Amino acid sequence: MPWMDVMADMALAPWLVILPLAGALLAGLWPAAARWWGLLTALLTLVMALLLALQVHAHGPMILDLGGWAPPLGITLVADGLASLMLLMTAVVGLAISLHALGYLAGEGRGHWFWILWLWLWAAMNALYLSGDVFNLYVTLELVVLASVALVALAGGAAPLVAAMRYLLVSLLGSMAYLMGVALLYGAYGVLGLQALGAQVALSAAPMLAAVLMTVGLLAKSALFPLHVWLPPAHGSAPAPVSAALSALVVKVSFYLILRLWLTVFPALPLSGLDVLMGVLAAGAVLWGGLMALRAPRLKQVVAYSTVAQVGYLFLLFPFLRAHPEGWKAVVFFAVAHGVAKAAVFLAAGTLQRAAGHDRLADLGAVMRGRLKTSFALGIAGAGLVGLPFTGGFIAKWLLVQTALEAGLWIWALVVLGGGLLAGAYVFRLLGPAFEPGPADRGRPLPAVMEWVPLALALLTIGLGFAGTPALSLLARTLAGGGG
Amino acid sequence: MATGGYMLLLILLSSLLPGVAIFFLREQQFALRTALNLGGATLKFLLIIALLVGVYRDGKTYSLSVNLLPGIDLVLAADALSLLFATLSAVLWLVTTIYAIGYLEDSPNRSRFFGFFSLCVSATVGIAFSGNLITLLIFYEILTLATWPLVVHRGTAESFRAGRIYLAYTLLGGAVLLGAVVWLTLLAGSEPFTAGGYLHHLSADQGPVLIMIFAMLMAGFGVKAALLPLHSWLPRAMVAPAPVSALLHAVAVVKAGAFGIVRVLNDVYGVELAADLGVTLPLLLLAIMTIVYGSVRAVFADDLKQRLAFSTVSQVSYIILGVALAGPIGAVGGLVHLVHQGVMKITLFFCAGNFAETLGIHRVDEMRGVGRRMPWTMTAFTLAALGMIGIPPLAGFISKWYLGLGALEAGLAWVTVVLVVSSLLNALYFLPPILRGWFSRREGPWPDERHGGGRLETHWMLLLPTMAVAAMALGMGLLASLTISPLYWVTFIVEFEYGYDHIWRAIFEWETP
Amino acid sequence: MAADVLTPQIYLLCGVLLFVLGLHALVVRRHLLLKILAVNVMGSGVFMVLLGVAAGGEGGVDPVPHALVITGIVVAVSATAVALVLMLRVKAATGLARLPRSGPED
Amino acid sequence: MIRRRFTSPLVLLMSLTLAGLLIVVVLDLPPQPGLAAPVADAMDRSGVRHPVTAVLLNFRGYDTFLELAVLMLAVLSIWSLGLRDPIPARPVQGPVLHGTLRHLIPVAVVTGGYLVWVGSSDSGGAFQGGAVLGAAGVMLMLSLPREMPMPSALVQRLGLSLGAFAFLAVGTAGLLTGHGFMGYPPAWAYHLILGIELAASVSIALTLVLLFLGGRSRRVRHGR
Amino acid sequence: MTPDLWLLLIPLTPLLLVSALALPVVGRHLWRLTPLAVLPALAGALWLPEGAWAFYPWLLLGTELALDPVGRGFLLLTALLWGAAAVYAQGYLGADPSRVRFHAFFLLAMAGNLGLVVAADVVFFYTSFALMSLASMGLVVHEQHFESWRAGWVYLGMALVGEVALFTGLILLVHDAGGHGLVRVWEQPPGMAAVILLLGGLGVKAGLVPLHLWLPLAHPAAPTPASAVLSGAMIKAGLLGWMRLLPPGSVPEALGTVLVVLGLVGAGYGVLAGVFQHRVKTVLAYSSISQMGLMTAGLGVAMMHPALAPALISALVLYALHHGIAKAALFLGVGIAQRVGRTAALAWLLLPGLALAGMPLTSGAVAKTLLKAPMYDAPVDLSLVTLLLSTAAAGTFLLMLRFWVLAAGGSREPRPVPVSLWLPCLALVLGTVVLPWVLAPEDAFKALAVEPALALLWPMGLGLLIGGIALLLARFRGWTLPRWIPEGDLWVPLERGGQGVLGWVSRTPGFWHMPGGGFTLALVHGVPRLWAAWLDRVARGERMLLRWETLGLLFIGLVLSMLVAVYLGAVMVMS
Repeated sequence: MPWMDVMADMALAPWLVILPLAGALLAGLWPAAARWWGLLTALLTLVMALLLALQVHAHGPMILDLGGWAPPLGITLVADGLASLMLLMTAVVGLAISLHALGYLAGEGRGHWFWILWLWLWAAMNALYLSGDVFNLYVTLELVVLASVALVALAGGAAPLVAAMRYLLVSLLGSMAYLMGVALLYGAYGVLGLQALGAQVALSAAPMLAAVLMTVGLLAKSALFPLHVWLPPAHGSAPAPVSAALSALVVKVSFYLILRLWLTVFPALPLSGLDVLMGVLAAGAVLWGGLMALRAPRLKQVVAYSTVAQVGYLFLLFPFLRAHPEGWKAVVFFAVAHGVAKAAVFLAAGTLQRAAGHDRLADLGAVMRGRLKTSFALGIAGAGLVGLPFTGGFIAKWLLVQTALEAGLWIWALVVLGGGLLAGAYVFRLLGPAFEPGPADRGRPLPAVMEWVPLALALLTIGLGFAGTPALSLLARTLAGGGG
Repeated sequence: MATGGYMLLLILLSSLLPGVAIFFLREQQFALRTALNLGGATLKFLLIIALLVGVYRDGKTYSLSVNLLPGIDLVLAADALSLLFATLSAVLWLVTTIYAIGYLEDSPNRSRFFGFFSLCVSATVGIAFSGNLITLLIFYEILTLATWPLVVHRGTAESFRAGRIYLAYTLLGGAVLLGAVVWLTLLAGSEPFTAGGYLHHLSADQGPVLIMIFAMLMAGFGVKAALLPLHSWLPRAMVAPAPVSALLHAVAVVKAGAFGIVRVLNDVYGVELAADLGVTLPLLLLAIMTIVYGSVRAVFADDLKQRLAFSTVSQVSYIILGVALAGPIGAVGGLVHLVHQGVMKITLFFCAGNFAETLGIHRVDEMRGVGRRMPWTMTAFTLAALGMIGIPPLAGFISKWYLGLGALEAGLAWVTVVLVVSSLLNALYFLPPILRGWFSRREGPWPDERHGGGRLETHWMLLLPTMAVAAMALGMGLLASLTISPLYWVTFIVEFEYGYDHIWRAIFEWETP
Repeated sequence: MAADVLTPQIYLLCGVLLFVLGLHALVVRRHLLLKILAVNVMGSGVFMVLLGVAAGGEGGVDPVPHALVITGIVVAVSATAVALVLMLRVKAATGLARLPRSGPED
Repeated sequence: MIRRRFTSPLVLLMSLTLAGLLIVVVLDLPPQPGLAAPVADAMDRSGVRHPVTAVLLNFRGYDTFLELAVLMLAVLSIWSLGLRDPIPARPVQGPVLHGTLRHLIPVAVVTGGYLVWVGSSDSGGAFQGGAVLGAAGVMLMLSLPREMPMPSALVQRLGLSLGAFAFLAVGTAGLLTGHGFMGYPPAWAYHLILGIELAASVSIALTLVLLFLGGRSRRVRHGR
Repeated sequence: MTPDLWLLLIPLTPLLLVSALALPVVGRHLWRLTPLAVLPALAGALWLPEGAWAFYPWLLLGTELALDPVGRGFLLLTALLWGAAAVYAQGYLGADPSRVRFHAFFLLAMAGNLGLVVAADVVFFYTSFALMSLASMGLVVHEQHFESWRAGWVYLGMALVGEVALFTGLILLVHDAGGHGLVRVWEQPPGMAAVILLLGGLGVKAGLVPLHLWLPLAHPAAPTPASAVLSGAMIKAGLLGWMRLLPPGSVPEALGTVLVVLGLVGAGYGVLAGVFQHRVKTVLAYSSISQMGLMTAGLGVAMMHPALAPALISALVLYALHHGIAKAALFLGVGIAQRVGRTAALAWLLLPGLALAGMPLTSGAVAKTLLKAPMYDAPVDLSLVTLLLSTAAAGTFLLMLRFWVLAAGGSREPRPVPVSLWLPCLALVLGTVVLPWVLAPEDAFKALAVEPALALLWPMGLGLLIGGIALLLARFRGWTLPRWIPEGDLWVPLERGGQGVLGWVSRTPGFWHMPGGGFTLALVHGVPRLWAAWLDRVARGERMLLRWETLGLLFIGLVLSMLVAVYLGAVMVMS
């Protein structure tokens, strides 16, 4: 296509930071119009993310030296397949969250704070995905943390505040560990660029310690079992659009960073040994999260624990990275599929919660029967979480199992499949109230958008079921490890 | 892509779209819902006929493929076996829809019910038209999803328990299946179903792996087919409304499992390879154990639907028995039972539903004298039950006949003993209700009589489908040699798709003196 | 000169000690203020390490770590401010400036 | 609780182990050139003369930009927690304070301005300057009577986002004019940097004051 | 009418009539037409051309119907008996509220019986056979007494076992032959397994000892017209089946021996058990067992000596015809005998009884003579067989004596005998005399010769002697017949034993009686509780993880263990 050629040398990546940030600033300046800034930003960002993905797909990774300063001096923005896929996912889910929030926060006196913080969070995540510099990544990480913590605390009340506090402290702990890793890396190699580091990192003590500190720090942020305890209260007690953003997107951020580090910076480090440890933790997460989700009494808690479980899948990354050169792609696809599905589930949960005035599973039946569209969205997106066919979750599960088996790691295939069963158990537990006998009740009146958005996202989950090939070919345009 | 591929899509959508539309109807929109239901069912039926005409008269091929992952496609295709299963589903869906409309009159949540009902059928037809193992897996899982709401439809604690158990089994099965399919895809790629299998070229040292995968596939499909250690969800799922039980047992779920096993055995592994690997005999033994076990449990089940459920456990394994015999005649017997069992079992469930809905009869011992009150239904019940036992000229006899012949052909004469024992057990649990119904005197009122006083013994929408399927059960046996009979069709499949060229003659063109 | 060689080493050593001290305090101290301080101590530790690194390079004092430290300090300040305010809010809401032992939901 | 008796020493033990490992590693860091040489080479194109400022505002300007964003976000985060009376609840009154402040604040303003200006060539810069200005602001806050009106919310927000806005605007302008995101034309670099620094220092100072207040005061409302 | 349609109509007519019974308004009255349903069969037996054959490719697996001489004989018998019984039933059932049901099953069984006679392929044969067997269940239990249910269950159980044995045997035959037409099947000698299965499967129907247990139970329990067809026509289906499926010449001769032995044992045992009975119809049932034993033995001889087969077979057909008519006449007569005086009763029952015993001039004489005739011509000495056959005739006479005594005795309630009762009975009684002269005049004439007549008469004399002694004993010494052999002989101890076992089983904890099975039930109820408790424990673990000490410990621990892991990995890479 000719316009693709025109696009070839356009620097699209910065706009993905500029747009949401400008939106955030403008929303901060005019809080009354915050939602409209937010929507405009969301739309523009989505368009830009789409264009970027197309560009990367057509022309390969884009590397942009900021301020014209080439590494090692300057900071680079790296828009490759991995980054652009995550950006796209963020943009799509972000638009949905924005639209849903339009309804969810309607009439809330402090609703504009959501918009401001949410746009900040979005900008921060985009900046993180694009960043190609370990220290810059630290700054973006902190941005993400501050925005998320504020969003969690937004609900007010003791529970969200405590959750936010715990979240903040764990995140800061993780950030500090990460920063120590950065210091060690700089101390050892004197550069900060991911590619540059990757080119130099060799098997020695400093990068090993740095890698471990950074990884564990990020693990705490991405709530991998057993460091997950902060997540369920935080995600479970936040307002629904926030929960969706946190569970679907923010968790993926630190996962992305871990992946990026091990893909680009640390390919020289041995994964044997580490893969077993991480695999065990992943399996533990899948099991533990699943069990806790089976027990949690509230809808959103169940979904939050589901995130704990699904994060486990993400960290099958390590066994896969070691055993299979393409293994990480399966995990990334899983992250995307999970992002969309989880956002849909949380948004649907939010709609139901708003309609019923609570989210106790036991008493949710009437509203679930009354709000069919939403229950449907919950069902379809739930199927996506379980990995039932025609959803992105299925393709993701397929890829995970395929990768595991291809690499001869049948035990991780078992983890994936077993985790699917647990997911099935809790997802159907969520849907159960809809089938109890009794009257249907639409609950409080809600804007239509709150019903349609989860449904649209749920349908998108189905769409992802057919997006396997393009997604994988986009991921094939990812910058490979520097030294490896 | 063949030009007619969209036809298959259309057939899928003909139940899917009305189903989705129905979800969002209000309870009171009876006429619209009924119109959508019947319209969809009729349309599907007509489309399938058009497809049949296209395939058999005009010799067209239909297939549609959508890329899922590199090298992996979602393939819809119509071969003779898929057409058989699809036709069965379409016909029985039409009938069951009418029945369900009558059955659920005035009950709550009908829109939801019919929505999932249609989804369920779409999934079944999807299974039928699946052109490769992955597609089959996909629709198979969809079926799980679509059926669960039907199982828990009543919303009682008991039905939720049943739903949980159903899910536990089917999801587990699905997971195992997924593992197996992925593994197989890694070994052999995502090939379309090929008569005679597509795994020949794999090297011999992969035998153990292939055996392992086969076991996993069987476990995965065996859950829905209610093979022995995996059957217990089925009797519990009986808490669902009668049309659901009917469809669940006759067409959708259990058949999906059996169909999958048939596909794997015939179109993935190929009978020869399977026999070489030595996996057919264990499968056969498993089928046999299931047959006997199901029958024994049915004998001791007092609840009518429970009894029918255990009977299904037993009967579905006939299909597996047939294909596991690894010979053409056995395959004929097994495949034809796929249809026959469906028609007979749906009749039985309709009858059970009629009894329950009209007179409140749920247990076998409550059936005393029901023959005088509801002679038509009782006739249908008798026909279907006798067919299940294998009494000629009913459909079940044809199946058993070829299963027996198939066993002999395969050199496994002892299998006939199993058929014998099972038939006797079938008689043991089916004859008491029949005899009680016809020959016992009723003392006292019926447990819960509802449709009294009409000219017909019950609502016409309950009676008509019942009689229709009963007539099919009779006709499929009595007129087994007609060109439109399932037997003829199955023979065609075995002859031309599996390439056993002597089967046709052996069955239909034997010399006459 | 021995002193020149040793100076960065001392920075590094102290940095590490501060970092671990902060870590330990973050874990064992209950009061939120102490925890927040502990995070700051950890941060200071890292900054010291960075400064030590800057001084220990071959080509003279490296300005980049200094810039990083400045940025880091600002970031730490921001985070600390948010944490402190949050702490006050927690105290106002729960009456305790510490995290409850169990989740509020159970 | 038994567990607690075990965990504390265990945490200590493990922390010590970690410390040991870290010490071994940091002391064993190999000598590496660092970025001193590249920075020195690029100084003449940076528009400023002090390497740290060059790194902060030119080479790694993006970092600094995001850092301003962090600051601003922190304020926004705190504000988002809702209205609360600032700390301290009661300004400290007294002649000494007033007297001191009357002298100190102008000095602080001048010092801050100087630090910003000198940042281009010597130690100093927007952060240092902003910090001094901020300190002055904090002092002012401590001494101001409760009734005194604060600047309006819009003014606060504008001042708060001034730095980030300026940086973003310059960065985007670079992108649009073909110098790349966060890129300055070398000829304009000095002026642009100075402008950004000034804006940033105002924002930083305001931010620090607001952070100190720890939440939007109810008094803000009165000011409107 | 073409043979195609005609042959098909033979089994189809009753089925059509059954369907018509379901018609809304007229259906309730159509049962009166039942007797007409045999007309195509009767006409077919009389006028269908020899070797009529028809092929219906659309029916079942491709159906052949044909009429050969054997079939003609059986068709005649079947049509006559069913027709007579149908007429009789009109009067017998009177105002029975369940008469429509009775007629429905009657017609179904009739269709089956007629169908299996004209069947020329094994599938249709089996279909008809099964139809007949199962539908007669409806006749046996019609009265709905405890007795009829008991008899019905025994009958049904045994019939089903017979069915499946037959099924299996047929499958074996078809497998060997590669087709299911009878002609095709005959081409291959049946295998041993098939022989045994067919012997047993059809033996149940034919009352072959020891598979006869249902007969003495079912006959007295069933309504009289049903007993008549059961005993007269239906049990012959077993015999016909053997002739069709195990044709002499293609089966091992040993089978012949077995059949001869079993047949003779049956003949003797039937008598032995019969004379100790105290109910009229039971005696007749044992008589049927005995008579079927004779026919079985005759078939056995044909199998042993295929050369004799044609003659024996045609003799057997005649014998079957004779026995069927006589036995049906007796059964129908019993129904009349209960309504009339002692003398009149004996008058009704005398002639068929004598015919059964082989009185010269009756069909019995002709049949027996014809049956024995080929044996005298046999290449080997069959005198033992003939002797035993004759002795059995003595037994038959004895049995008839017992029958007459019972029929004449007992309480009776004189009632008018409607024409629908006496007419068919009379026709059959006359048939016992007339039939041989119509069907095989020259044979009938031959049987009048002195030698055969003597051979027929001495056993009757013997029987008379024994019976006379018994009667005298009874009259003058007050001796009553001991109940040595209960009704249903072997079944009674079997039943006792079975009840014992069932009782024992039912006292064990009711594992099987739980709706989903005990084990599963325990799982379903117990597991959730355990599960919930266990989840609570897990949740406690979660609370522990929530503590910062734990979290920190895990964090640092994770750092350290990861370091170890990476280090180990590095070591592995190095080495």
